[in-house]
Amino acid sequence: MTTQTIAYREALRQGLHAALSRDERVFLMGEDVGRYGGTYAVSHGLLEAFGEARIRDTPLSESAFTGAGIGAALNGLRPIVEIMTVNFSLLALDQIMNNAATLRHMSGGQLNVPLVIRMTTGGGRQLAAQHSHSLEGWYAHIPGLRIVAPATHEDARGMLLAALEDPDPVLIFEHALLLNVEGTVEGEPHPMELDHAAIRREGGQVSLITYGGMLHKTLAAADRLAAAGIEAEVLDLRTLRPLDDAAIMASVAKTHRVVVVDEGWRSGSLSAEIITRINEQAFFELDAPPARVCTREVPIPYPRHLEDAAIPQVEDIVAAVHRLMGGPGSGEPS
Amino acid sequence: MADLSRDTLRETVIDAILAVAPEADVDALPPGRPWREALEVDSFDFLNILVDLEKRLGVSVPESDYHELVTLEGLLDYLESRLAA
Amino acid sequence: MPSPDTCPASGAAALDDPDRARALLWQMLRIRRFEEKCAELYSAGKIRGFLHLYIGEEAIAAGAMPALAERDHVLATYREHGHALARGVPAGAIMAEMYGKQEGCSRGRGGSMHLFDAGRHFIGGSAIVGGALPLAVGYALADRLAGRDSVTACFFGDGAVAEGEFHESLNLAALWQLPVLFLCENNRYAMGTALERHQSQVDLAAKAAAYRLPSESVDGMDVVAVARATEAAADRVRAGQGPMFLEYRTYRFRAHSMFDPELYRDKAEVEQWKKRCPIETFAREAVASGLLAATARDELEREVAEEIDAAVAFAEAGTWEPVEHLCHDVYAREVRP
Amino acid sequence: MPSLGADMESGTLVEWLIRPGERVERGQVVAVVETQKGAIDVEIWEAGSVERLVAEEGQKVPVGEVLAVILAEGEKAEGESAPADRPTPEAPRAPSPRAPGLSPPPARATPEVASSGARLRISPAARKRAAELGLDPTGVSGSGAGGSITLDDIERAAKVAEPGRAAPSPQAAPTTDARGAMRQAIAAAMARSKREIPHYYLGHTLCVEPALAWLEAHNAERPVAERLIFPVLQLRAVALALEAVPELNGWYRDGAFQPAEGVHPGVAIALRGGGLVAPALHDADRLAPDAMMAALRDLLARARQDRLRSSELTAAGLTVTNLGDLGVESVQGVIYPPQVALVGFGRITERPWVRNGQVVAARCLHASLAADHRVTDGALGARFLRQLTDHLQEPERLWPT
Repeated sequence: MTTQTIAYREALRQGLHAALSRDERVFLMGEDVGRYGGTYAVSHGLLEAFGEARIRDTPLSESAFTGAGIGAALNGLRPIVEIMTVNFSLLALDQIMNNAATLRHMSGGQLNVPLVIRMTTGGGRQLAAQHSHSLEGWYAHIPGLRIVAPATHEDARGMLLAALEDPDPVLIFEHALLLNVEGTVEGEPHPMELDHAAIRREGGQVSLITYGGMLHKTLAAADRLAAAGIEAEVLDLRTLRPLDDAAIMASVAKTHRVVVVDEGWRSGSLSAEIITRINEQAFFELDAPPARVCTREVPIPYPRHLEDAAIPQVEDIVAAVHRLMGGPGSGEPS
Repeated sequence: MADLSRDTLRETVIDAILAVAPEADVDALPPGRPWREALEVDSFDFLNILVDLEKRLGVSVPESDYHELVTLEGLLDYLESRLAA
Repeated sequence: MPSPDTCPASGAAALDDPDRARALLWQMLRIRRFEEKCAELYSAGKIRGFLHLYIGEEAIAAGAMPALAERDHVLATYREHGHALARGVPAGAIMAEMYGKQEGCSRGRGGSMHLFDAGRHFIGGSAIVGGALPLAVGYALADRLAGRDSVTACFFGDGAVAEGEFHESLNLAALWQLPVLFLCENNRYAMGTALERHQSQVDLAAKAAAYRLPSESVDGMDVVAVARATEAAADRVRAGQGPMFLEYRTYRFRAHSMFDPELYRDKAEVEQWKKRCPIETFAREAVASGLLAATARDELEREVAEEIDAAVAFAEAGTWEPVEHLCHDVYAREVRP
Repeated sequence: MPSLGADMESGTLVEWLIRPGERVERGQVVAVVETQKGAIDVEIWEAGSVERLVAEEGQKVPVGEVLAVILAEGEKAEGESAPADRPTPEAPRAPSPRAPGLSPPPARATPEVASSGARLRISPAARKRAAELGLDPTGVSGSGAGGSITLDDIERAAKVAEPGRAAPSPQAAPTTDARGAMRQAIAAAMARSKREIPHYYLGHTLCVEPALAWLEAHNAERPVAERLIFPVLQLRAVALALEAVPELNGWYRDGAFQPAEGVHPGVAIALRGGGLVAPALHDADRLAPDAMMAALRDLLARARQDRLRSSELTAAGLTVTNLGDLGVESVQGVIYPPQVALVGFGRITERPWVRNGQVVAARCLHASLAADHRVTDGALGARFLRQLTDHLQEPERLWPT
């Protein structure tokens, strides 16, 4: 097996290339995916390799081309619709919710929508409020959709392949800050299952539960905590719907303390759902109130210092854990 | 049990005490001192020790004779006299 | 808007095939009686929720549907009982669906606005105005990429032309020259708003032509005119000459839905259009031209009445889906993490 | 009145368009009804003739109520026929909204948190572990967030023979850190007791010659194993005195005194090698002498083997300590929270005692009471102590013969 060190964007591209070459039914559709090679250069070279029929640049009509993706999936193909960023997916939310997520159940099981929608997500690049959203939690609320967040390079390549084999609509969220990050992958792209979380770092004193773009910050926080003598376990959710309850509860039962790191806004966020499930299923394992580190509830501001203050940072994660570990002074809610 | 030498009698008594109060340091007991307080043997333990001695030596000590058992030597003398009888 | 009486006269006289005439009349009649029975059952509380009836527009479904092959795809709106019947979905399965019974064509889960029959490529109801238009583009795109010569027909109302998805879908289909038949049933009112009060350009055919889409306007009250225009359009599209747009000008004789006091139009206008009822005009002309025997109408009425009664009995005898199945088929691949 | 819309419950009849005796055709509009959305035409679905109009114009009529009686062809008007023969719809009605009347407000949950006393801040895991170990967490000091009690705090306390808590089994000689942990747990309980409980102390010396005479006579013809020991009499006396002064038997929690239901005095048992535990002797007031002796023997054995039941650790309403055994003349004890009293018996010693004006040598002992002034006052405490000493001085009346 050859080991490569590549950028996250390259891993995404390898996944796309493998998908297109292995299954005739697969085609890619989205704004600037063809001639321009993708706004983030992810689909660079695919037009030359697979031609205009299967690498289709679309007009800026998110509702129409997402709906068309659903229609083509209903009619036997395996489309990959790229919505440039989660921010523009709001224009296609009606198609995603009222058609993609609903048609199977509402048609009494006659139809299924084997569609993959990819979109970048998250802030941290000073693109201001309209281009910095983290809405995975919204989509993870909708029955009928599968939501995944590849945080590692192997997942970036492999989740797409598994998603294309899935008979249901799968939304893949790729965090914008990861695109340039280097990482290692083994051998040829191979499907990475979509159903389970993964422990990225073993630890016995506190569970740090996170996903997507927040994984590398959480791992950095875990290293700092180790230096302070606190062994943190880092759980990468990988799937946001359905949540891997078993993995979450197993970790909480081991460490009895939990901090959820979620780039969504606190109120009604994915972290709120995860902590509620922990209270429901692992209440008697809790040795301290579950905590979370979320984005401040504000439209993401443009200036760097304000954006950094809004979005969870490594220091915030470390501080939350210290508050949790005890000492009389640590009573105030984090 | 008649010709039990004093030493074996002492060992038997100490065993009986240790059975109830395993960490009691009988050797460090200054002679002539009331052994029950020194070894923190309360009335319960004392009763259990007497039960044990009755099993080992066949001697049943009436309550009226308790006052003779205050020191270890006193206890041994008493037992010797009972055994000799 | 051209008033009803200036539409080109074709009608039954243009036909020469008695069997075809009988089939068209039968189809319109069964839709009309089915919808009347639905109104009755709604008043009796058997059908609940929303109910949008097709009475007055029967000529479109009855005339257009025969132009589509089995392998073609049909998408429609929430006013889709007539399309479902014309496409061949059994009346019993539709009525059971209206009752919410699991013998319904969507297992009772969709109701009046969401009739589905995958076997007959009938992706019936969409309650979001314009919601099905992008799906139709997708169906056609898939057929094109897979090399199949199917046509995708998408019925929608004049209200949909105000939605972004109308413009995005027509442009995309024209841009990629996809095999889509955009079939607009212009009944002059989008719910309670007359066309001229919500569109700057009220000539819908002209609106579609802006996307370099061949488009045509048809008298929706004349079943033969509808049949002819739709056949020609379907053949063009199937021949790969790209998508096409048809505007059927029609009129609904009853309220938008069951709870609509119709304050937005006056009774005189309704009576005026009723004079051009697609069933009465066609029947009269067919008998006058000798295509149909005088007795044909009564025979068809009896035949239709039996079918409708059987459908109601089927629905009455239907069963409720067990509540344990509530979450069945949310996903095709159930995941129990 | 037909259902004309998803959320329509009733309509007002605006105008009849038919007269009794008229013929009506299927689909004919027969009336106009006003709904919250406007006036709507009402159609008839069967042909027939109007027998009579039931609803009047202007009348508000709920959906499903009869508006008029129509006779089908050939049907004669019998007497007051059943209302219109329209089959009542069996389709399940949407669940009727609950009766609009307000359901009684949920009974106000008695507040778990008393107004003044703070609720114990302890983590769920720690609370569960404490229950498993039969440990009363109230005395444990918290090292967790906000001073809350954590798992570690409970585990540490568990290694300690903390009052009301089983000690390590005797075979395992307590290791040094266990002794330290034990010390810390006792310290915590005693500190809390001193901090929260306003103690008052009473003492009394009494002559126990009659009691001892009774005991010697009782034990005279019994083998050693069946003999009674003096604490049996002392506990009996305490039990009887508590019947007279129940205010000393119970707990002070959340700002109020909760009397104990039964008489279960805690018996302070010194454990080998240090440490103390005071499990409750259940129903001491109902035990005959031999039964009490057996119960005491069993309690002592299990205490020393760390096999006490959790109920025994929490049932005691007061504690009796008998340090007299270890040669101390008088005891001024510290109450074990949340109990409200502690009885201490000193050592039996020979002392000058005045009897009938003569000074004689007599075996006596000092009995003391420490009590919680929030619950009782000196007068009540004194009454208890007098009862106690009277009973001890009349041993033959301790148990009904």
